[in-house]
Amino acid sequence: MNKTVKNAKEAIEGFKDNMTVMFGGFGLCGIPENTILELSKAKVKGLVCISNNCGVDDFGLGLMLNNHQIRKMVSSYVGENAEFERQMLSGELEVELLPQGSLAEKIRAGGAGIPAFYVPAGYGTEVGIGKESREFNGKMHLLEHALTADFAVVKAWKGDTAGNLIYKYTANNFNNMMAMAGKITIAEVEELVPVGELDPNFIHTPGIFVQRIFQGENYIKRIEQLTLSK
Amino acid sequence: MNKTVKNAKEAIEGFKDNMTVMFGGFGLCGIPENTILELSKAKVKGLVCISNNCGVDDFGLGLMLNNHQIRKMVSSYVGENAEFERQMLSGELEVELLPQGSLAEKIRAGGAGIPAFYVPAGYGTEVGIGKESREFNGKMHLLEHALTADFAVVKAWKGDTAGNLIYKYTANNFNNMMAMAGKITIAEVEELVPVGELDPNFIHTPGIFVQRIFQGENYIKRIEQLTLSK
Amino acid sequence: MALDKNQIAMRIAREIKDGNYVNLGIGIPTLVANFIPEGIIVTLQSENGMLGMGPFPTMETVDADLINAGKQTITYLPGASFFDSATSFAMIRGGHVDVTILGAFEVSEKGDIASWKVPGKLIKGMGGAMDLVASAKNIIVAMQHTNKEGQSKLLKECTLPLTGVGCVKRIVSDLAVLDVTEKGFKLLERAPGVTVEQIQKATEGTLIVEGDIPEIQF
Amino acid sequence: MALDKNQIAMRIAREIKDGNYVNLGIGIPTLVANFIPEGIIVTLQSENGMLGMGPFPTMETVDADLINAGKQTITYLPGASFFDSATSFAMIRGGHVDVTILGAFEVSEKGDIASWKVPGKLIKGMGGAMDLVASAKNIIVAMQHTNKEGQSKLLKECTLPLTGVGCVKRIVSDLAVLDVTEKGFKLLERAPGVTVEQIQKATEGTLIVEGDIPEIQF
Repeated sequence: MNKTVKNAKEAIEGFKDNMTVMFGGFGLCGIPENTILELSKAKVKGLVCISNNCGVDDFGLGLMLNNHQIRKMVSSYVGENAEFERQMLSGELEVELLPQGSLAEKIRAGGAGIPAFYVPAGYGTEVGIGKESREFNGKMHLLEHALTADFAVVKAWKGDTAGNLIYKYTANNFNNMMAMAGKITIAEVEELVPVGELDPNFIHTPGIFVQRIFQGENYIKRIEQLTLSK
Repeated sequence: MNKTVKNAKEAIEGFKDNMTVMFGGFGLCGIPENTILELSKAKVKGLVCISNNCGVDDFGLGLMLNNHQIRKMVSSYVGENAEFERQMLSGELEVELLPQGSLAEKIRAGGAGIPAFYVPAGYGTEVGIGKESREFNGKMHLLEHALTADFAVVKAWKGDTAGNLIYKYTANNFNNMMAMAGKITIAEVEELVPVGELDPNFIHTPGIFVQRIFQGENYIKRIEQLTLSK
Repeated sequence: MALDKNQIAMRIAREIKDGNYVNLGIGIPTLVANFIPEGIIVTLQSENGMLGMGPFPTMETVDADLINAGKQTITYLPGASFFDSATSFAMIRGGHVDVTILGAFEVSEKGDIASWKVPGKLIKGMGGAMDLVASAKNIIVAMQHTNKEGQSKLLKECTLPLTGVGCVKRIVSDLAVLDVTEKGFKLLERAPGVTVEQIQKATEGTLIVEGDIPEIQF
Repeated sequence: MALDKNQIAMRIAREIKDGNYVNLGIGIPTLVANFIPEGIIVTLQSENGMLGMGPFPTMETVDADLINAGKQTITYLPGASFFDSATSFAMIRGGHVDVTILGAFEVSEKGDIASWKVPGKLIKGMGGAMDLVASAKNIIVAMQHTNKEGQSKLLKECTLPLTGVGCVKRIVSDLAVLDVTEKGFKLLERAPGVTVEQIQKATEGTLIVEGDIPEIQF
């Protein structure tokens, strides 16, 4: 079955105001550049975005932030951009911070049909406020609920027309779980190949999780912290 | 760091009576043949075995069953062997049956530090007796607890001396999660290679989960249901 | 004339839509793969860890590391993928598998299903059946309408231990196609030559018959 | 003489054993990698999804798809592996990472740690710190003993929002090496030339001093 769409414009068909959307990536590594750029040009607004980070001022989700398209961010680490700080302090932007591992597991749970699970992270901290807690094996845990989204937008290294995806190095990060958790999952890839070209033993994201796929273009892959050996 | 042991005999050092042990494999596909054979010759007994199935009369876990080394089986599907039936009916062997997906997830949870989680499988059936239930999204779920083991024994296609593993086709099955859930995980592989030979993008089980690894020998890979096209 | 196994499978095959991901149970459900209409692309999931299951192998291509959930040797098709059991059931539990087709000993008019255990007989286990029925979006049961003694297997209440509650959506039996509705079994189609009265007689649970009931066309 | 950052890192490096899997936080902890003794093989985990982190790349080998949790470009060593964030935190939460080394604003004598949020200052988030401190078997904190105003950061109770409760096992500060015990901070070693009295004065929480306290040897 062929899930190919022509480009980011075709991929984002059906995005509506106030939807919940997941975006893969860690910092600027492995973010779906093409789809974010296209969404930043679209009229859609009031989005609840689930993403580990929120880009920088002029790249990644920072672009959608600048256009006031994001109503709420669900993340583990934010604020690498001045506009984010301004919108948060002015109350324009709602922010929900979650421990990174709990965030990752909540997304996996959403994709895996597990409505809730217990983790120790955050117990006894602000993160635990309003959450159920319970002792297991002599240690306190919090009940965390699954996260799903109307759309999940992920970026892979290679993909095939059936939606199978593989990631390069640390550009996997949140992409694999988010692909599982979207009602509609859009995958943009650097290289789109026909089915049969990817080794079935080494698929990171099986095609069943992906509804739309396209080959992106002009990847910038901006580096946040270029650090070199002396 | 080199985790290589010489053979199955060295790998099973530390096995004690009444331990809980996980064995990878689905039917006879992807079972750790060498380690099972070695354990069947060892004196260890009273084991609680967590494995999706329990081998056949003269192969796989059936060998340990014949030697009365297994006190309890935790599985989703059993009874492909006459001796299993006999021991179960005579009360020599305790059997706990779990839905296959819940079994898989309980093992992953054990490896991932998640003490408990909710699933819909088994609600309203015998499996739900004595388990907590709770409604999420209008649907009833059961609380399932994590499983861990003193030893996990898994079988992979290739592995390196740091314990990184890759599996072939459907021989992955329970092996990947069980590797995560053993206090000590023994991996036997068809081909053991030096570190650096496996592509780091395509490791199924990262070495952190494996404590001992060796190259197995004389793999029989018995087929339970040879079914051919006409 | 009651349908034979192949005809049941043939009728079920029509329920599958282009692009569906489908899990086929052991027995009649496995036969469904042989009757997928031309032009319809279906991806078969096997819960032991694969998507894109192909036909049985030849003696030359058989591989002990490549089996289905019934432990039969099989092959894979282009676009296939392999994964561990946790990921496989994440697909099932997460609602990513569109259609699950399985057999049953009994189905109740509320959609309960009993398919894994007969008290007094050897218990083998539920395998993945409880996970499948608890989560699949569309569950179709392939079954005989009555047992060998002629007693109905479509009941008000199941008598055998349950596999899942309120989950069956549609039944294709040797006598009829029925939907499980809030009011009971709604008769949709009759096997060729089988009368509504015969179906009524073979159905212990509430049978809803509205208007003309067409024959299944082959 | 109080230890400088490199000396703190050097002292912490001795806590790492051959074969350990280690997660290093941002700041001083990152420096620990430079002081792993010869003959000790350590595998560095980065919570954004890798095991086997190597040194920073050269301009020729830099790859935007290969970064650490501090978003710095890095390299990988033979035997490395890459995986998604859920698997990465499965390693951390499941207790597979042997040692976690991180910085802190404050630590209490009960082992509580505050390291992510200062009210009134911009909140960036906890990243993976809460997961790490809630689960690692051995948590070592690298920190300054006092703040710029000379006030103790080793307290009876943390004043800042917590990252985790009762989790810190050992502290290496610029002044001392201390264990968190049931009775309070147990002084193990002094920075060269720093007296027990100076450490006592810089420690608001309960300080346990038993017998002679040796100087850290470099």
